Amino acid sequence: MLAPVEAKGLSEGLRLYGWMALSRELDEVLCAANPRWFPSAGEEAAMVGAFCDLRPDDAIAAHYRGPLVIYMMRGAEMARLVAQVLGKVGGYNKGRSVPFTGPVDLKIVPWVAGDLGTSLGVATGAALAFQQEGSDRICVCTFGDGTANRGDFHENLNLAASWRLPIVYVCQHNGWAISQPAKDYLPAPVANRAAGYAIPGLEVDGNDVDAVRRTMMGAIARAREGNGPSLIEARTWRAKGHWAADPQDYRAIHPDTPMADPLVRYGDRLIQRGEASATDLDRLRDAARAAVASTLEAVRVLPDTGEAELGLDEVHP
Amino acid sequence: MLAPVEAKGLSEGLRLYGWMALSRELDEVLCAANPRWFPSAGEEAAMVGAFCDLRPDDAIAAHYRGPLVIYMMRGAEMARLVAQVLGKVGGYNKGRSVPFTGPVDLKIVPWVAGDLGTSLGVATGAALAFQQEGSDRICVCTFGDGTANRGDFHENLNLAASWRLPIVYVCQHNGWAISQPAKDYLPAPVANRAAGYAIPGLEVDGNDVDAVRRTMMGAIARAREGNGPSLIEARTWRAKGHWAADPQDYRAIHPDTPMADPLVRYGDRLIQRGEASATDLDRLRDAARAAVASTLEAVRVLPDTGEAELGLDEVHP
Amino acid sequence: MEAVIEAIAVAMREDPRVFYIGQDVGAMQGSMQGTKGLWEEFGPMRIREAPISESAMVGAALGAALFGQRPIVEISFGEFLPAAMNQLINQAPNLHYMTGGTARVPVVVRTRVGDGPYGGHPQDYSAWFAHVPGWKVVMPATPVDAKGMMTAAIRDDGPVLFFEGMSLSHAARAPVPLDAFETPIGPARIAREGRDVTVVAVGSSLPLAVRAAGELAAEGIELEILDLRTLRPLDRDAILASVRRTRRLITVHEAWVAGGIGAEVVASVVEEAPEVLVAPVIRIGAAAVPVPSGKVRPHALPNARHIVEAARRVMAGTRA
Amino acid sequence: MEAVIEAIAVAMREDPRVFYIGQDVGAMQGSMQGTKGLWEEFGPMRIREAPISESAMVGAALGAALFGQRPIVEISFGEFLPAAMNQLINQAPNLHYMTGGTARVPVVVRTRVGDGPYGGHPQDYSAWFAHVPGWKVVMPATPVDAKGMMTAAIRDDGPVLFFEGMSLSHAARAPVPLDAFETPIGPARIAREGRDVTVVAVGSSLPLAVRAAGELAAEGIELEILDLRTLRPLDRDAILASVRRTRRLITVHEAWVAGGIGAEVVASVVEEAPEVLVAPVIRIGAAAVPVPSGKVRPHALPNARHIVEAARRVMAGTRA
Ligand SMILES: Cc1ncc(C[n+]2csc(CCOP(=O)(O)OP(=O)(O)O)c2C)c(N)n1
Ligand SMILES: Cc1ncc(C[n+]2csc(CCOP(=O)(O)OP(=O)(O)O)c2C)c(N)n1
Ligand SMILES: [Mg+2]
Ligand SMILES: [Mg+2]
Repeated sequence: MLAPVEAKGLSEGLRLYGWMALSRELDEVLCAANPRWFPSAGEEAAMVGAFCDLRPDDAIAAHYRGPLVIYMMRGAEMARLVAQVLGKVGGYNKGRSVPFTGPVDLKIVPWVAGDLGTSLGVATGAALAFQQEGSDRICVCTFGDGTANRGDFHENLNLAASWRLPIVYVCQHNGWAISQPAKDYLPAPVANRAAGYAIPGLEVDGNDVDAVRRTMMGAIARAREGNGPSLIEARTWRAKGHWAADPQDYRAIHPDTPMADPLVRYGDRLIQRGEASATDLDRLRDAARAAVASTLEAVRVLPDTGEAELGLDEVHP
Repeated sequence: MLAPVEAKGLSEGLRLYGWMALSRELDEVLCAANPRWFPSAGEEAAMVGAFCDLRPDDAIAAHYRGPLVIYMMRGAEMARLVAQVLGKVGGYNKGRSVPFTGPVDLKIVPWVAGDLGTSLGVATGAALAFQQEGSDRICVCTFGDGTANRGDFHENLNLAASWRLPIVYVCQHNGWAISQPAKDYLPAPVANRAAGYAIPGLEVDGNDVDAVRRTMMGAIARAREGNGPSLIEARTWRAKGHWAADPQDYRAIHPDTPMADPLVRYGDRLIQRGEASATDLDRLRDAARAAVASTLEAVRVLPDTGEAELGLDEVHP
Repeated sequence: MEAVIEAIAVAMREDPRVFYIGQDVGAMQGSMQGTKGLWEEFGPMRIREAPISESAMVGAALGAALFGQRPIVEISFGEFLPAAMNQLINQAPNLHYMTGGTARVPVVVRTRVGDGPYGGHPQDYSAWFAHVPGWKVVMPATPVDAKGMMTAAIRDDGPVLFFEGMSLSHAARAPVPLDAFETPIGPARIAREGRDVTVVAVGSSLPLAVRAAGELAAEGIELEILDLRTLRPLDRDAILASVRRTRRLITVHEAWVAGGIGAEVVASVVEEAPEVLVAPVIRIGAAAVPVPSGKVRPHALPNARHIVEAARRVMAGTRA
Repeated sequence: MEAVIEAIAVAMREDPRVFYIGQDVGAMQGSMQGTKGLWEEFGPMRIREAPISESAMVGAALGAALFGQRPIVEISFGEFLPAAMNQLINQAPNLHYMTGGTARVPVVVRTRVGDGPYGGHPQDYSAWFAHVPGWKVVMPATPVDAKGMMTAAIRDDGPVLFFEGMSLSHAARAPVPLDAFETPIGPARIAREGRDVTVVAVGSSLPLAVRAAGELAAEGIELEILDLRTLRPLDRDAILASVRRTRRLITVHEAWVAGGIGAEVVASVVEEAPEVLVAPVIRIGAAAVPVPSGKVRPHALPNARHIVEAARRVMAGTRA
C-alpha cells in the first residue's frame, strides 16, 4: 500500500518527499472524515525530519499532532491507524485510547491519555532503559510549544541531562496552543531552556526538512555516543485549526505570520537539485492520494469498535 | 525581646549583623532541642539578604531552611515560632503543620505540607494578587537548589514571566539536597534557567550579605516597577547536616568545599568599614544568645500541643 | 453550560476581586464554549489565559486567594487534575487548617468530567477529592443547580471543586432564573419521589435515573431519586431518610465503582442503620477499565438500562 | 524495613533488569535507612539517585519498564505521590489496557505512609489508587508479608503500588525467611480468629487491632482480625466469609474515613449480604482534618482504644 514511498529505487530525497506527501494526503482525508482530528498540514518537515534518521530499534515518542506518518515510517499499517481515527475495529488500540497512538512493538511510546507532557517522562524512561542495558539505542521525543510549559518538560530534561541519557527532545513549535498564540506563553525561545541543563539547544527552520535532519544528526550522534540529551526547537506553523472543524475565530484576534509550505519547498529543492522532476513529485503525490483513498474506503466499511473491545480482562490486575 | 536587633540607634549594618547572629544562635539552640530541626548555619547571608529590603506589605515565601529569622524580621514572635519547633502550645500553626511555617497576617506564605516546590506556586499567586489589585507590592520567594528541579519551578517561572508578575525567585543554593551533592542533580547553574523565560538570571555570592542585597535591589525594583520577575541564585553552603542529628556519613563519600562563614565575613567587614568594633559585634551576639536562651526557657515549660488543638471545626467545610 | 457562565459573570460584575484563570478562555471563548462572552466583557486581565501549566495555574489561584482575591481557576478537563495534584491536595485543603484557622482561601476550581459531546478526557476522579478534608466538592446535575452552586462556590471562603458533567451540556434547556441565587453546598435534593428503591445519582447520571424511573413506573416499580449534588460534605441525613422509606439502595455515577462515592453513600447508611436494608445494594459506575476515549466508551459507562436492571434485581432480592 | 530491602536485594541479584530509582538512596542508604546496603552492593547505576523530580522519576520508571527493564521507583513519602500524579494515574494504570493489551509495565512504586518514628509527611492517599483500574495496591502489615509482597510486586508484570506503614518500622523483629518467597497480591489473611466482630485492619492498624483484641478478650469479646494486605484487588470473599461468621464489622486504617478503603470494604459486604449485619458497622480512620505534622498528630490517628470502644459499641448495638 505504501508502494509510492517504499518503492525500490527511489532516491532518499524522493522517499522523504513521499512520506511528507503521504502525511498531507492522509491528514486531509482524516480531517474530512473526523471533525475532531487534529490537522498537521504544514508541519510535515518538522515531523518527518525529527524521526527519519533513526534505527528501527530506537524508541520514538511522537507529538500528538501528525504522528501517523512517523508510525508508518516504522512499519505501522495505515489501515490500522486510520481505523483508530475513525473508531473502527482493527485499530492497534482497540478503540480505547486517544486515536493518535501507535503500536508499541515498533518501539513507539504510546499515547494512553490525552494529558500533554507525560509522554516526555515515558520517553525519558525509554532512554534510561537503553542506558541500563548498555546499548547504543536512543530515543527521540517530539512535543508541542504549548506542552513545553508543563512541569514534566523541566523535570525530564534535567533528569536526562543529569544522567546523560540518550535522548533528543524536539519541540514541534507551531506557534499555537489551541487558540493561544505562542508569544503569550513563551517569553523566550524554547531552545534557550537548554542552557539551564548544560545541553545543546538549537533552533532550526522546521519547515525545511533538510535543516531539521542536519540538526537532528548531530543530536542523534551525541546521544548515541553517550554524551547525553539535546533540545531542538523546530519552528513551524500550524496551517489549519487545532481540530479539523475548528472555526478559528481567534485567528482574527491573534493574527500570525504564515510560513511557506514545507512540501512545496522541499519539492522545489529536489527539482533544483536535479533529483526529481515535477512529474516525479506529482506521481508520488498521486500515489499517496490513491493509497490513502483506498485505505479509507476499506476502513470505512468496517464495523465501529464496540462492546467486544471493552476488554475487562485486559486490565491489570 | 529582640532588643539587640531592634534597638534604636543601631546602624543598618549592625542591625543586619544582629539578625544573622540571632538566626545563628537560635539555630544552634533549636538543633540541640529538636534533633529533627533543619539547621541553617552558614546560610544566613542568603536568607537575610533576600528579604531585608522589602516593605511590610510585600509578600514573602521563605525556604524551609532558616525561615524563622525572616519571620521575626517581619514581626513574628520568637516564642511562638520556637513553640512550633518544640511542639509546644502557642505556635502560630497550633502544632498542625510543619514547624517552619509563619503567621499569614504578616504576609507570609505558610508552609502547610512538607512537599517542596508547591510554595513557588502560592508565592506566584501572591504576586498575581498584587498585579490584580494594581498595587506596587511584590513577592520574594526563596527555595533550595534541590527544589529547583520540581516541575513547579518551571511552570511558575514561565507563568510569572509570561504575565510579568512582580516576584523575585531566589535559589538558596547550599550545594545539597539532603545527602545528594548538587553536581549530581544540577548540570548547570540555576541562574542559567532564566534565559529560558527571558528574565534576568543572576548568580551571587550567597555568603556576602551586601552582594545579595545589591543583587536583590535591582530585582526588587524591576518587580516593583512592573517589569516582571527575576531569578537569583545565591551560592551558599550547608555547614551542618540536613537535620540536626544527621550523621552525615555521605559527606565522606561526596566531599565538598566549605565556604567562609557569612557572619564572620560580615562582622569583619563592618569592623574594616569602621561601622563597628569587635566589642559591638560581641555584644550583639551575646544579646542574641540571651534572648534565645530566655525564650527557650519560657517555651520549654509550656505544655505540648495536644488534642485541644485538633480543631475539627477549623477545617473547611 | 450557560448557567455556569451566567453565575460567573454576575459574580464578576458584583465583586472586582473575582477573576478567572484558564486555557483558551479568551478569544476562543473556552473549551466547549465554557466561558462564552466573559473575555469580551471583562478583558484579558480578569479572564486570564494561562500556559499549559496546570500546577502553576492552581498554585497561582491559591496564592491570589490567600492575598485577597477570589479566583476561579479552570482545569479544562478533570483528566488534567492530576497535573495539579500537589497544589490541589497538599496546599488547597490544608491552608486554612494548618495555619491554625487563620488563612482564607476562596478558590473555585472548575472542571469537566465524563462522557459528552466532546468525547475526550472522560476520566472522573471526583471521588479522590471527596476523601480529602478541606475540600467542598460539588457536581450539579441541572442548569439551575449549576448556576446556584457556582454562585455558592464563588461566595464560599474556602476551596470548592466544581465538576461539570460533560453530557449535561447536551441537556434540555431549562429556564434558569436570571438573578444571582445560591444553591447551598451540602444538601442533596429529591429529584423524584418513590416508595420502592432509592437511587442516589451523581451529576450526569441523574438524567439516566430519571429515564429509568419512567420505564420502571410502567412495571409498578417506583424509584426515589436523590440528586446528590455535593460529594463532600455528604448529605448523610437525606440519604438515610430516603433509604429508611424505600429500604433499598442503588448508587450511580460515572466514576469507577470501587472506592467511588457510591461506596461512601452505602457506608453512610450501614453505619447508622444496616437493618433498614431489605435487599443487597447495587452500585453502578464505570466499568473497571481506564475509561476509553474511543467508541468503546459508552460500553464502559452507566446507562439507564443498568439502572432499570439493577432496580428489578433489588426488588427481586427483597426478603422482607 | 529490612525485610523489604532483602526482597529487593534478592531480586536484583537474580535479575539484572531490576533496578532502583529514588532520592537519598545511595550514600545515605535511604530515607529511614530504607535502602541500607543496596548502593554498596549494586552501585550507582542500579541504585539511581534522582533529582527532586517525582514526576520524572515515575515517568522514567514507566518508560524503562515499557522498554524491557523492571524498575522499582521510590517516592520517599506518600505525601509526594501527588507530585507524580499524572504519571501515576494517566499513564501507569492505562498503558497495558489502552495499547490493546500489548504493553507490559512491570513497575513497583514504593512509598511510606502514616505515623511513625519520623513524624513528617503522614498523609495517606492510598485509597485513591484503590479506586483506579490498572493498579495493584498493597500495604503489608508484617515483616514477612513485606518481604513476600515486595517479591510478588517485583515479579508482577504490571504496576504495583507498595505502601509501607511507617509505624511498622518500629515493629518487633519477627523472623523472616531468608530465601525469596512470594506472598500473593490479593488474598487477605486472618490474623486472629474470633467469633464476635470482624475487624478489617490495614497496614499499620493491624498491631492496634491485635492490641485491642487482647484487651477485649478479657471482657469476653472475641475479635476476628482480617489483615487486608491488598487494597486492590480487594479480597471480597475473605471479608464476606469473616463477616458471615461474626455478623459485625469494624474497619480501621490510617487514611481518612470518608471515601477510605473502609467504605469499599463495607460496600462489598452489603452488595452481597446486608442481612448478615446485626449491628451498625463502624469505620475508624484519621480524623477529618489534614493529618497534622506536629504533636497533635496522634490525636488525629486511630489507636487501640478506638477499636476497643468501637467493638463494645457494635456488641451493644446487636439486635439479633
Ligand atoms: C495537561 C494538559 N493540559 C491541557 C490540555 C488540552 N490541550 C490539548 S491540545 C492543547 C494545545 C497543545 O499545544 P502544543 O503543545 O503547542 O501542541 P499543538 O496543538 O500546537 O500541536 C491543549 C492545551 C491537555 N491535553 N493536557
Ligand atoms: C516534593 C518533595 N520531594 C522530596 C522531599 C524530601 N526532601 C525534604 S528536604 C529535601 C532536600 C531539599 O533540597 P534543597 O531544595 O536544596 O533544600 P536544602 O535542604 O538544601 O535547604 C528533600 C528531597 C520533599 N520534602 N518534597
Ligand atoms: Mg503548538
Ligand atoms: Mg540545597
